[in-house]
Amino acid sequence: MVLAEMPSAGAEETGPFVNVHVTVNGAPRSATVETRTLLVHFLRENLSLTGTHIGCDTTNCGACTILLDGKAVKSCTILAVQADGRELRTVEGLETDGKLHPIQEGFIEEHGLQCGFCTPGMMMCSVALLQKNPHPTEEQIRRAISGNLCRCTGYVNIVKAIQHAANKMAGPSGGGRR
Amino acid sequence: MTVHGGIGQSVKRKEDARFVRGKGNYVDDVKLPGMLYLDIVRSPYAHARIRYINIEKALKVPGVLAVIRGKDLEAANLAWMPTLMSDKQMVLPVERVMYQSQEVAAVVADSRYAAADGVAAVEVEYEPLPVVVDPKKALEPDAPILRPDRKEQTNRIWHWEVGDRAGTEKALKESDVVVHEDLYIPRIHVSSIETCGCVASFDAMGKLTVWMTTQAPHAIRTVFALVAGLPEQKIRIISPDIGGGFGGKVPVYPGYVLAVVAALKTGHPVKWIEDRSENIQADSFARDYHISADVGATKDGKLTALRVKTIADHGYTDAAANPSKFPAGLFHIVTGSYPFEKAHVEVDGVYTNKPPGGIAYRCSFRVTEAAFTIERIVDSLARKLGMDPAEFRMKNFIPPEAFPFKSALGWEYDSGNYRAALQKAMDIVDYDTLRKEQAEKRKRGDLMGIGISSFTEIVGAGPSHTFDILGLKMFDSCEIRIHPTGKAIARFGTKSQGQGHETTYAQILAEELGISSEDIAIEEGDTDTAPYGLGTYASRSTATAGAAASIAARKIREKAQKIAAHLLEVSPDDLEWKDHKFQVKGVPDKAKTMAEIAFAAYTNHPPGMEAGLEAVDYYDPPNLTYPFGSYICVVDIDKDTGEVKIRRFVAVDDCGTIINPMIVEGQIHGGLTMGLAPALLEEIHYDENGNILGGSFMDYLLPTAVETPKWETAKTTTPSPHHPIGAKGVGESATVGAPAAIVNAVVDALAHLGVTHIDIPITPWKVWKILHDKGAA
Amino acid sequence: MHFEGTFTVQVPRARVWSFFLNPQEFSSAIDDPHTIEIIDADHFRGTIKAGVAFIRGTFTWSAVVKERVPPERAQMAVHGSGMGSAFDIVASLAISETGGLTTVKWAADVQMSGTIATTGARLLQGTTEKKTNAFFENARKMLEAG
Amino acid sequence: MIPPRFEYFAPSSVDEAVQILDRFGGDAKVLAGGQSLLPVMKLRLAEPKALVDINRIPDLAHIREDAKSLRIGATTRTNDLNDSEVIHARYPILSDAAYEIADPLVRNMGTVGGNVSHGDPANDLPACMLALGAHFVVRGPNGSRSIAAHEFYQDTFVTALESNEILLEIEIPKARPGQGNAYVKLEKRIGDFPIVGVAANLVLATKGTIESAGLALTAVGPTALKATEAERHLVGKAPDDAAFERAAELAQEITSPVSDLRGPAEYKRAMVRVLTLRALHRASARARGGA
Repeated sequence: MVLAEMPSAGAEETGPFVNVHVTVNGAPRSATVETRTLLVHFLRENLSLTGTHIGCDTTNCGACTILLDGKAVKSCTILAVQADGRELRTVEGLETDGKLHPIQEGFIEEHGLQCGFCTPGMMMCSVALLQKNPHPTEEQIRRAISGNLCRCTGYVNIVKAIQHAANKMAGPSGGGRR
Repeated sequence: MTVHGGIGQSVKRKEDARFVRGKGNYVDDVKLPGMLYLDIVRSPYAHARIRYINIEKALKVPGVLAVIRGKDLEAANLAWMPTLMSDKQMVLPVERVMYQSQEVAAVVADSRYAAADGVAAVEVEYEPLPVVVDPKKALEPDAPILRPDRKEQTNRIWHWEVGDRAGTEKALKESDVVVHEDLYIPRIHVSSIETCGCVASFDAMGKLTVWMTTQAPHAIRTVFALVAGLPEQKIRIISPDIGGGFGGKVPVYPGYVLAVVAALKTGHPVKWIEDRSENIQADSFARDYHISADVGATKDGKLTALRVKTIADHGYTDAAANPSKFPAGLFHIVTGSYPFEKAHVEVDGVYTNKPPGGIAYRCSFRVTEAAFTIERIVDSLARKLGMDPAEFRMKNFIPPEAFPFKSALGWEYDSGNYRAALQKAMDIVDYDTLRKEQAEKRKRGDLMGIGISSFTEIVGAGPSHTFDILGLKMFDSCEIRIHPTGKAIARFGTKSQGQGHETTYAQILAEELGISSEDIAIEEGDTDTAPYGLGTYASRSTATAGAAASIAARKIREKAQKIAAHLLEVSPDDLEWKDHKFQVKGVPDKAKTMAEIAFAAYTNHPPGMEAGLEAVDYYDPPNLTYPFGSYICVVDIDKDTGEVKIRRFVAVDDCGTIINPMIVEGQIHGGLTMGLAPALLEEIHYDENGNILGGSFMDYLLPTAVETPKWETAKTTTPSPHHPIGAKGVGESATVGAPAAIVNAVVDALAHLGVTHIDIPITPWKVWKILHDKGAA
Repeated sequence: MHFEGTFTVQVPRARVWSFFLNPQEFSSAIDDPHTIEIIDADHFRGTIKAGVAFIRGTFTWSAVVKERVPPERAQMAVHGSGMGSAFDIVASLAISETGGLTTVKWAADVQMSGTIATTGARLLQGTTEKKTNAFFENARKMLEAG
Repeated sequence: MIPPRFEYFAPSSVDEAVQILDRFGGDAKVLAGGQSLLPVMKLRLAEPKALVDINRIPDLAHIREDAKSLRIGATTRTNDLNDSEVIHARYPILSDAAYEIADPLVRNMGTVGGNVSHGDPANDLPACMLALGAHFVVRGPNGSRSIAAHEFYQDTFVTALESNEILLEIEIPKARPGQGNAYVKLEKRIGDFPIVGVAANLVLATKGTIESAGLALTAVGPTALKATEAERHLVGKAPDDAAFERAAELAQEITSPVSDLRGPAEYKRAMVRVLTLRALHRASARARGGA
């Protein structure tokens, strides 16, 4: 192993840097990062919110799904600076006052997760779906999560978990709840 | 009286509480003070001599602290390391790269980003060498020798055979009907959603701790001790939460070793996390089996003999994770669910310019290859005889009364009832109605097919007389401690990657000890605390560690019985274990619960007895277990585009005693999806220059929720006679059984055009080509 | 990837020969920005910023004349690396003359390795073919322009 | 996969953005949704010196129909096409395409402007724009200009957009009575790049014959391809099997598909026919008021 002289002699400048201010799960957070910092790294490394995962590098798997101004997006393909001034929600923000979100309950009740790695992204995608469409059909659910890959569950129980949450969130008038 | 969370209950999973909150602790979540990052320079060539590696520019990149090359490792005798199959593989090459994306150098930096910049700045000059990607060409006499370091100057790694060669030849000759098929099972990749990685850290006392994505932490510790010469007590492997394994997290990858070397040299903790592309392009692969099979039968449809020849493409080194006596794994389960009198199997392992492997893809040591072969070829045979494939199977199955059954290739099947499983699947899918529908559709020119797969699995490796990896016998372990308040902790030598061990092991113990499963903590994966075991793969956890749990619990019960007798002032022989407590025979209200006994074990134990209530068991299974099932798949084909749509898929599984039906169903759903994947979508393809095509999730297509059908599952229950609770294991059955059902369905849809086989993955254009060539498109 | 083509110019054969064997001249037919350094008559090297539109990176390259049979045929091997990738080109020329017209029969075997071949396979063939054709078309025009 | 370093700009006006682009002379790249650009940068296949984020420029995201045209702003998200009543009702070709571009999460970030101006022959919206006869309104240092879609696509990743120009808006001729259109695509798996895609736009005269036709193809050439001969053939014909069959044959003739992981060239060419027929039938049904 060859060690670099420290500090790196004649090293070029680092950066450029930028200040990023966001609201994450209701709380203001900020950090100074390189302009090229990806949002998922900003969340995981600068803000220590490690519930958002990285499963691929080509915008395919959806393990890094979060809500950006309420819309589900893949945080591995967004620069942190693009989120400046905006509202983020991650898996850590689903539980409120010690009470699980219906989607979290749904995933537990219907065995919608196994290794748990895709689960945060899958749940965030589902939350966005149910906000937009509180009574999705099975086909609509399957389409909505088609950008989130799961290798363990075969999706059947994920679909049920989302239906479980939909019924619960719809309340008595929603028709789904007993 | 049932105990809360005992065997057979669909209790919710304990581990979910952290996972749904985003509080899982995966390797990439580990963050240590002063931690550095390692990134890897990889070869663009599949085969080339390295002329030089220029690291000057890389060392000037801001944040870069060090670069490691093969020659740096060579000085410490670490450039090569042994594989689990007693071959050797490079950590970093000194002279030649052997496959595209092979590790060439490693850059250590103070951030992930700086490390990536450093990688981009390393300049390597290569001299391309002739590339061999086709294992058949590798065996030709004029092929370049890929591994001149070996004594044998050939690309054939080994030849292995089993069975009665002459007897099989003769039986085939005497058969009324013989069918031949060439089947290629392509290279595929497990692609767990979490990639591989580690964090390596030395403490002030020189003790190494590695958080690592490994399915077998104890075996890894021993390998590290042997390879690096570190004392084993100074190595701690922690396998934290694992984001899926499926066999891909069994091998030792160069990145792990590089992180340890970097941590040693820099004095800082070092993290290495591979990208998805690196994961697909360089981590061990599965399958790549070129199979040629002949099967014979009498004219009235009775199977006679089976002969299978296979070329196994292992890449540049044999780094499979098979039991050492079986270079082709358990491929000789290939006689499947049928009582062949004669069978012969031979396999040649071959080197090519591809990454190493031959590991599992959610399958026990080449069992999918075997199940696919037999379930494909019996279908062809049934067709040739003009028999319905269901009828043909029913006629030929090993009958239930024949168990334990000794197969022609030497296995002793523990238990089975194949007819019952197939009949159940046929009833659920309404087989006869489907056949009528198909006949009507065919008249109209519409294409629909029905495919059956009645597979037999072989899992739970394995008995110590036959099974070892690098000499380590394939037992597994459980250690239980009951606390004074009647709560417990149990630790295991296995490691869950999503299977739900924290829940199911607690259920076994709940049943055996009469303690609510909620009151039993389960731990795995930390070699400093857990008992030694060989790990979780090949559906072995329930069969080995699950059995160890039962046996260790029963050891505790033995002592508990004495304590209970002491408390109740009776002889131990007067007590019986009933309703999850010890009670005086015939006097149910004179009883002691495990909680009462546990308290006494620390506060009021009998004179002369040691305090405490603990036990450990290293379970050496007397035999393997043989789960089985029958799957029926119904497909519709778009005759204009060749697209195949799975309309229904019914899976009847028999994995013996079920511990948690909810989890078992989940395992089957997942397994079926990983059976669908190679059948219709996944393939790692190489061009003639050894460029990997499909080396990222852009091109290597995992099934999404849209292609995956709504699986229909059902069960039969035939307990294993030799397992303490009759369980067999289920994690992989569906992956093993599903591909043949899907292919059989597509072939069935096209059979009237003379089609007998289509290689997987069955893409729309393969189907279209057939239709086009037959004038049916 | 194998590409080939033929073109005819109203230029003496010797002139065509000298064009293709003179690195300063033939390199001017390369569209992408590049540098060239002549080591000796048969060895050249340099850098090239190659790609399509914004998908572009810098490669270092070296070339060696493998065969030289003036004025009728020549073969050159070029090797380059960059962008986590490498390229290897073997280009051959057959130059013939009839009635004051010189015919150039060219062939190029191009092999891409690494990231570009792996992730860009979808677009590689067409792009490489176009670049190869463009080079010979530029050469033809330059020869004709004198 | 980590992108290389770059300077980042988030101008608040188009003019400012154009100035920055002009200053970098080809070394700067517009960042809209980033769903194509950032993956390429992560692979380090592109290393622009600067990114010009146009998302903070007001009024670049809109879908408006006026007396003459449908106008779609460049930073309109792909999913907004799905959510737009006017698109669903009057330009269903765009919601057909938008429904199957990449996946729903990518569509929440990815922009219509990015999709049409990236120049990837496998993107779906370019064929739709060709079939609809769209114009792209762009602005550079010398002011605005409008480029017809059929003049925009020059080669793979090469468009008529100069490196110092920004696409502002897509202008599509307003839907007329008797107009129907559809986009049909074949994928190996949902979310994958298409094997083949076909965009068809028909206007039927009151007597039922085809008054005008737009037909364009995805992923079977260096750019999205406008099937001009096929379009010409359709005009004046009845929208029937015979006319469509011949149009499909003519469409096949202009393709130059390559064999790759998404199928052999022979298959792709055959699928051009199958999908052209499907797209034309669907467009024609819609023109007659069907779904």
